[in-house]
Amino acid sequence: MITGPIVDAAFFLFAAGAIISGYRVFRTDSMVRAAFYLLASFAAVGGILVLLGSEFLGMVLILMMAGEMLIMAIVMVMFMMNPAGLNPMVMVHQNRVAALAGVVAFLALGGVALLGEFPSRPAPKPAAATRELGEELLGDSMLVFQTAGVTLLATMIGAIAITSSRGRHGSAEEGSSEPPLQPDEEDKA
Amino acid sequence: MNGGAGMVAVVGDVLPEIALVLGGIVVLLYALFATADRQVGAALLALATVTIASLLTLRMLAHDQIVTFFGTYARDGGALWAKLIVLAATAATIGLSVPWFRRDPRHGEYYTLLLFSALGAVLLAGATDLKEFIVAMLLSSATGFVLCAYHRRSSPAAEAAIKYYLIGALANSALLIGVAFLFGLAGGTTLEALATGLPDHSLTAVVGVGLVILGIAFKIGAVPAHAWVPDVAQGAPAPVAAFVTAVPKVGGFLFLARFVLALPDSSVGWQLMIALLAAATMTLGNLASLWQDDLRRLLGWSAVSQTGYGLMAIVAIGRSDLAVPALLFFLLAYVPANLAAFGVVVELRGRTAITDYAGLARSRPALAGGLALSFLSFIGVPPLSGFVAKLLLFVVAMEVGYTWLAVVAAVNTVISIFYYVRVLAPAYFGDLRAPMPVLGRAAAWTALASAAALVVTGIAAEPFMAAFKAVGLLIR
Amino acid sequence: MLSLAIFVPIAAAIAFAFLPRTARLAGRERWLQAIATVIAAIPLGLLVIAWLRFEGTGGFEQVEAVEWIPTLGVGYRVGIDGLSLPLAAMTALLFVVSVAYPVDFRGRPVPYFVLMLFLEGVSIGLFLALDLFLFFVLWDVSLVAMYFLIAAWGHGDAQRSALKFFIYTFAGSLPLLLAILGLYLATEPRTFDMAEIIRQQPLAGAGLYATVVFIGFFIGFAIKTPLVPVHTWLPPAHVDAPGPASAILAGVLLKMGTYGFVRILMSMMPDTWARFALPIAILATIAIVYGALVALAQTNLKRLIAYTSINHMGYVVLGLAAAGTVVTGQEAARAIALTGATVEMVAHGLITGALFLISGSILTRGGTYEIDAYGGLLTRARWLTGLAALLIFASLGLPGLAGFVAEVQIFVGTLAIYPALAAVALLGIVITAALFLRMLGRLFLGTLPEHWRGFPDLGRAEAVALGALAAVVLLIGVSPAWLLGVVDSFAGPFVGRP
Amino acid sequence: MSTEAVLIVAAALFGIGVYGALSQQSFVMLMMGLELMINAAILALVVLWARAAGGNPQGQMLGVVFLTVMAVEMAIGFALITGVYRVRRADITEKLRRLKG
Amino acid sequence: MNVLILPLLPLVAAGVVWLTAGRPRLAAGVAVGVLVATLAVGLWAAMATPGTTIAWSPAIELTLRVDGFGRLMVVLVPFIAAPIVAYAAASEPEGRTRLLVLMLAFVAAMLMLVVAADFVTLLIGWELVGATSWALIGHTWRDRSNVEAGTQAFLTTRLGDLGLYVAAGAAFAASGSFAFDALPGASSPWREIVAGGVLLAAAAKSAQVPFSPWLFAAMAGPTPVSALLHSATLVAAGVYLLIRLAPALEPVAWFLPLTALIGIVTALAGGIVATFQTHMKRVLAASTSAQYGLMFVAVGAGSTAAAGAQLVTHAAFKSLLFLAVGSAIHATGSALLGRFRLGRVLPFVAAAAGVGSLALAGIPPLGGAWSKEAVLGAAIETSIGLGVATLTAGFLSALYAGRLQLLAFGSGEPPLRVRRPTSTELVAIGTLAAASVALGALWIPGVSAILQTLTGTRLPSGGPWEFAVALATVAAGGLAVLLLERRGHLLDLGLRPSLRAGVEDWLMLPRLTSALVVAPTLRLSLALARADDRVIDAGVRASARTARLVSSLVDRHVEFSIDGVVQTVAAGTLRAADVSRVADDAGVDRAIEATGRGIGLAGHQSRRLQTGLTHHYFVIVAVGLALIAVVLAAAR
Repeated sequence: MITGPIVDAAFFLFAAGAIISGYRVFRTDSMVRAAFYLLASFAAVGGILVLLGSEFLGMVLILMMAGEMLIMAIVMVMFMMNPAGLNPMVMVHQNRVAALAGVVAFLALGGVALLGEFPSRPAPKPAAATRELGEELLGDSMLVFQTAGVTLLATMIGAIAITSSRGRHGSAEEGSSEPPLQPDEEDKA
Repeated sequence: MNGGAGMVAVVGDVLPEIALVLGGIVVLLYALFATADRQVGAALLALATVTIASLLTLRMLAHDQIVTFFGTYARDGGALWAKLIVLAATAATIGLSVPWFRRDPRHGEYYTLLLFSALGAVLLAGATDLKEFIVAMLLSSATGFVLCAYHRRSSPAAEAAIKYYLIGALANSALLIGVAFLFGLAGGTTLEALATGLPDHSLTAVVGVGLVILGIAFKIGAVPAHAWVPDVAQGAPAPVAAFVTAVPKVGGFLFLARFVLALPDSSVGWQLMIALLAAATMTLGNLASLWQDDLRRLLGWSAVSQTGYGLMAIVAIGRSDLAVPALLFFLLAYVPANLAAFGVVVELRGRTAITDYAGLARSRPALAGGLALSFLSFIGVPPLSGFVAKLLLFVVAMEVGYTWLAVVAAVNTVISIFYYVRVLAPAYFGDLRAPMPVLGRAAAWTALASAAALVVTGIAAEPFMAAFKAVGLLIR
Repeated sequence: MLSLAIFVPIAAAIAFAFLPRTARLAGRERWLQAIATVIAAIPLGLLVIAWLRFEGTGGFEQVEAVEWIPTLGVGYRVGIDGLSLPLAAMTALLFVVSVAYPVDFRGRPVPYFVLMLFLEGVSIGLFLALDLFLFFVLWDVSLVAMYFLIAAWGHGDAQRSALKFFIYTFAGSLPLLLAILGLYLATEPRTFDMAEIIRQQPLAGAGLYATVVFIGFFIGFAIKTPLVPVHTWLPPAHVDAPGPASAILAGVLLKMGTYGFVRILMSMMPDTWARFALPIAILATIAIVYGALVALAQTNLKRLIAYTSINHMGYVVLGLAAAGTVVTGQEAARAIALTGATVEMVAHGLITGALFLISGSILTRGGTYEIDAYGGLLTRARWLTGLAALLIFASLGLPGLAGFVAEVQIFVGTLAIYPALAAVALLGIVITAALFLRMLGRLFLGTLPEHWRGFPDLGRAEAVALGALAAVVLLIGVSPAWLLGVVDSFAGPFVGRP
Repeated sequence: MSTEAVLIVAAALFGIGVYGALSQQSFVMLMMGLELMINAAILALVVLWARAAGGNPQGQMLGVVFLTVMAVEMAIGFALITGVYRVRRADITEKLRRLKG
Repeated sequence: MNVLILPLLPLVAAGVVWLTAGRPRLAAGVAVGVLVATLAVGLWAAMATPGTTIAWSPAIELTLRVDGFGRLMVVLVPFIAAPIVAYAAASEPEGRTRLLVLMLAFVAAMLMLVVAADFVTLLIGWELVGATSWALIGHTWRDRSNVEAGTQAFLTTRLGDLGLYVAAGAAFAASGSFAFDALPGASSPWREIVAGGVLLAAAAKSAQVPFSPWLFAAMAGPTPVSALLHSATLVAAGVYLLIRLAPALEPVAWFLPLTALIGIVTALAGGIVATFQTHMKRVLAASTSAQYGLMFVAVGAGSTAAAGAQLVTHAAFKSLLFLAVGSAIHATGSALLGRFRLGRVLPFVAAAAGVGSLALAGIPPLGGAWSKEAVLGAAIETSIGLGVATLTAGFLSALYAGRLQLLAFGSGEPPLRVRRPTSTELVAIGTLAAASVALGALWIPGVSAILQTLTGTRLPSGGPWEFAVALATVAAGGLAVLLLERRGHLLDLGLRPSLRAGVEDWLMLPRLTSALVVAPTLRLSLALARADDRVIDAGVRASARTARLVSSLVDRHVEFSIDGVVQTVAAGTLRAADVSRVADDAGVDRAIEATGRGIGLAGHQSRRLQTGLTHHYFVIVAVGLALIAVVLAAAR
């Protein structure tokens, strides 16, 4: 972990960036723009992670989000109401309650931060983080790693099962509904 | 990092899980290559997988109870029994699914997802580490969302799935920061680390624990993250509804038990909190069930209330010898009852309006009997297993001084009679209006077998009780 | 032996359930009924044999025990003593009669007999059970069976009444369950074995804890008994139930409450019972007078009898309250009160059971329970009138019939303990006499209305069934030594009579 | 760059995420709120890993798990959103209120 | 021979007679024959004083024994019953078999009562006597008023029976035994309770004030039934009980004075009621109360022997008078005095009635005069006031006896058509008349000594002046009758009809009872029944309503966070309307359980939480999470 005023300055820059762009996500007229604000916020957090000595996580976060935002933009363009999802719009409900909840959440978690109950156990050799992670992945946390693998596999199968419009045997839609209450309706369905 | 030999030995501890993974892949491959009319074979393969996994699990019952995989996974009696319950329920779900999905061309992948979902519940039941917990939750949830949305042309299914998903995503996202805090406090992610590392009277721990409990509350359908249950029960494909309202609960409850076991007594007031959640959950579930005209939705709400009863066992965890047996017996009673009730619905082609059940006893006496047994077990009428379960729950609640909770549960039980009878009375005393076509043998037998299990485990409770008494719930 | 008395009817019920569907049985209901009656009579025979082998040692006899859930201290344990034997025998007799009694099957004779036989086994089992767990299991199961009997073969607003009955009594059973568990948790080692709990007296001197447990039990049993003010489920349930089900409900199910008072509360927590004896006695006295007065105003035959049940069960509880006190020097009076209360349970079961059967017969013939719709039935129905009159006199406590033997002992025993309450309770027998004689006069005497010219007398089956009950009522009334001796073998040691 | 400061940033991000999750009608926007919450969780995790947990590699692993959660949630989420849009033409929560009560 | 044979003989005979239904002569033969046989057994029993016990349980031992005054009663009861039953068999056509069966059963019960030597046995006989009398009074059941009269009689006496239950209980509490023999050892306060109970039971059974009116109701039965009930049996049971138990209860200070007080009040009141009566049977009924009142006086004065003497003589002449009056009623079809005088058409009956009337009036040398003399003597020995009152009662009995005899059987205008009594009836009447005459033997000193031995008390030795005063009083009574007859006021006695009606109706006592006891009871019962249907169930409902209120409050607060204050107010108003409508509909909607209604509404409310809108669920999750944290923190 690096320390010093430059780091602090960088942190404040990233922190401000993360919060402001995070806030802008919900204060913008266009979904696509919101997506890019979100990406910016993630990127800023990724930067902080790097500052904290977790390069691997930071970089993965940024890369993953970039890819994801791309998908998100496509989804919006493909499916959402406003063609291209670029037009100005405000789609908010229960604004005050939501704001209240957000503020309460912030205060609670911020309070936790200020209580200072966390023990002080600085990481001894930050440079080794990525290597240690590798060992962890294939050693102590192997089961977790394998489970995550299965989860990703299941996610892929599931996502395809839901989205792909073409089944192996004709349309995926065909027959994918509840059985009718009367058997004779089966043929029509 | 340990040596390769150690790794091999450790792999031996998760043979059933590996069987499920491999079985899932085999099923997927089979489904990819089999012709449309052979897709049913996937169900048989899945059934075979479940059988193999069950046999492997049974073999392990005799082994020592240990925590393996470097503190991340328990191979103890609790996990094994939970595994058996999950696997049996999965087998039953397969039985229900075959006729239900007969016309669906993407039949095959369904079983892969089902097996993976069961795997998620199994892993959840054994997890002794927050990482493993999160991933297992994720596996169980992600597959659950997809299964729920499996009917592509069903609008209620889509709606139920997205609500299920949104609530789950919120709970999961919130859970993560809680886990981060606990990690920061304890310095590690295993439950053992929590047990030793959590400071006393820490507000930070309160936030962390609260968030984790919220995450589990979503999994088991407890207040305040319960809202998905009735929607899924009503909208999802009926076999999936049977599965999703029961199986993940097994894992969720087991992990919750382990989690509270890891909490130092003085760090957070979890007993009272769980007790209040239990009371709120059972009361809300029962009240909301009262006037349901849709049987599947009613079953969903009653599943919520049942979760509330089950939470009574959690309150006593660590302080009563009977708490773990009570929890396991509750699951042993609840899961088949749920499967039996939904099984009847499946067999009746998803018929769900309560008025449509009028005259069921005259038209289909066996199904009516199955439904009645299931409901009576839900109420807790002896000698069905639901009674033994409720009795044990009352015992443990009273034993640890939560008599008021037992009283609340008793009052709720009385309330619940009303809506169960609201279904049963027309089924038994009403006049048949129209013929009641059924779906097929497999679903009927599955439903009736589940109902029979209620009678058998209720009367022959001793073998299970003796086994459960010996069960440990390890966190280190 | 005893287990056979429980399981033969249950097994027969299960076998009946697999009989072919109703359509093929058309016209063969009578055969079915005959077979069911024979099966129902088996437990009676077995219990008579048990009675003959009964020694009256004061403890539980002919015990049959099998471990059930030893992990929890649950066992299947049955046995008899001077308290349970008469009640079980009465139950068996009443079931034989009720099963044999003609009733409108509504086209579903098979399920009817399934439920009746099942309920018989369950009810007998409840009285024989020597394990709290078994006791509660049977307790709850009896509710379910009775619910279906009322809902499916009742009339009027049967389903609603049945539901009210079910919810109300189930609501009563849950405090009972909690109390059982409270008692169970106090045992060491943990057990549900009644004999063992009686030996341990786990809650002796347990103060508040014992009080809470006591209240739980009391609520549960009071609802079932029923005591005022938790009696409101009873009248509608009776009115809408078919005759034999009413007979069972009044004759057998109500006894479960008072039996529980003795078997559990008084035996397992005697000091707490003694502490609360006075309030219980007051409650019972209220039930006696209240039940009698409300019955007096009824115009509906079955409601009237239902309310007199409240009155009679009040006598039982009054006797029990007196028997459970610790007044030194009055052991004889306490014993006689306990004996009287027990005999009253038997007597009320037989008498009121028979009266409900009779009202069922009247309904079948006249289509209504309204007393004022009838009159002068003696003109046409001599057997009906004769048997009804006999049973009515038995119910109002006429000597020579069973009710007197019970009531005189209750009054005598109570008077020694609570003279004032006994005096008030005595008013009950005048009021019941008034209402029963009024009913008798308005139903059977006077002039016969023109449209009842064709009112048929009792059929042979009805007459034999009622005659059997009446004969036992008479036998107990004239020569009760055989019964009192058995009951006293329980009551004497219970009060520690020298 | 004190631990507290980083945690407060995380808290702020979490709060914004909560606000977004509760206030947005559109499923996609709502999910952005959820992602911000996970974002905050990762930030908090890493700072605690570095400062409070002594660099325990389990923390890094937990971070990977968090990322997995994010990826899986988003993937399934998009799949479901397309699914529900296909059958219901619904893209905001208000359009889905058939299942209720 | 066992003492049990005494009650069993008539009981078995009742069964036999029941089986002979349809053969009236055989039935009558069996009935009378068995009663004669019972009389023989009674005579044997009076000599042999047999006894037996039947053990019911360790606590209850039925003791049957013929001893004391019971030795006389076992003879008296069948002796009086036999002619009456014979008369009934001859005169009552309707339901003859049933009547005979019931009468025999009644006699059996009475004998059971007589031989009882403990309280339980006594209660058995006592209650059975009451129940059979109910059936006898309501014998002509097609007229429901007869049945109701029987019910009234039964209920009144049963009210008194409560005293016997109490006495039995107190005796047992005191000694652990029901036997009469154990009574003297009873401690206070149990002995006082026994005394009170016994007195209550005896007063009710013997138709003393305030229970007297039931005897009027009992007139609804056929005349032979009245004759049986009023003479040696039902009504006699009360005094019989007192005769048996008074010696044991004497130590209770208030027992004897209270007995005497009840007796004298009844004797006077009954005398007045009888005097003003215009219904023949009611004259006799009221006189029964009055005469038994005199027996109470005797017991109260400490001379159970005098009471016993009065009991015996009264049994004879009262049964005679009832049968004679019954013949008169049969002859004319009317029971009202003053319409016909039958002296000329029914000379034998009139003469026999004359014997009865003289005995009732207390004219020597009839036995009735002797016993009344004994009572008077005992009364005077106790106190002069009681003596004077007893004299007054004697005067009244002479007055109404003379009035009845003159108005009913005097010589005067006969009716056009008369049903003449059958020979059986005449034999029965003759037998009883002979008995009344024969009881004149009491004047022979040795005979009366028997009574002293039997009852264990002394007969008063009245001086000559007492005798003279008594005779003068009776003569005054006779004179008054003649005087009134001369003036033509014998029937109405110169009293305003409205006033007389009141006196006739037992001095308004029945109306008083009705207003003070019966009507309030019925009103209370109706009110309670109504309350039972509404209020108590409503208690359950109210608790449900509370649940509903709570739930709606909760609901409102949840909505507060969701929809804001304004909407809540509006929704609240609407819901209030909704709630009341639902509550109204509830009565209609049969599916809704009364108990569940409130909870049911709570159910409706809780479903409103599930709005179907995901963002609402999110709020619930958020709020729930906050609460979880608060509880966790608070309960640390």
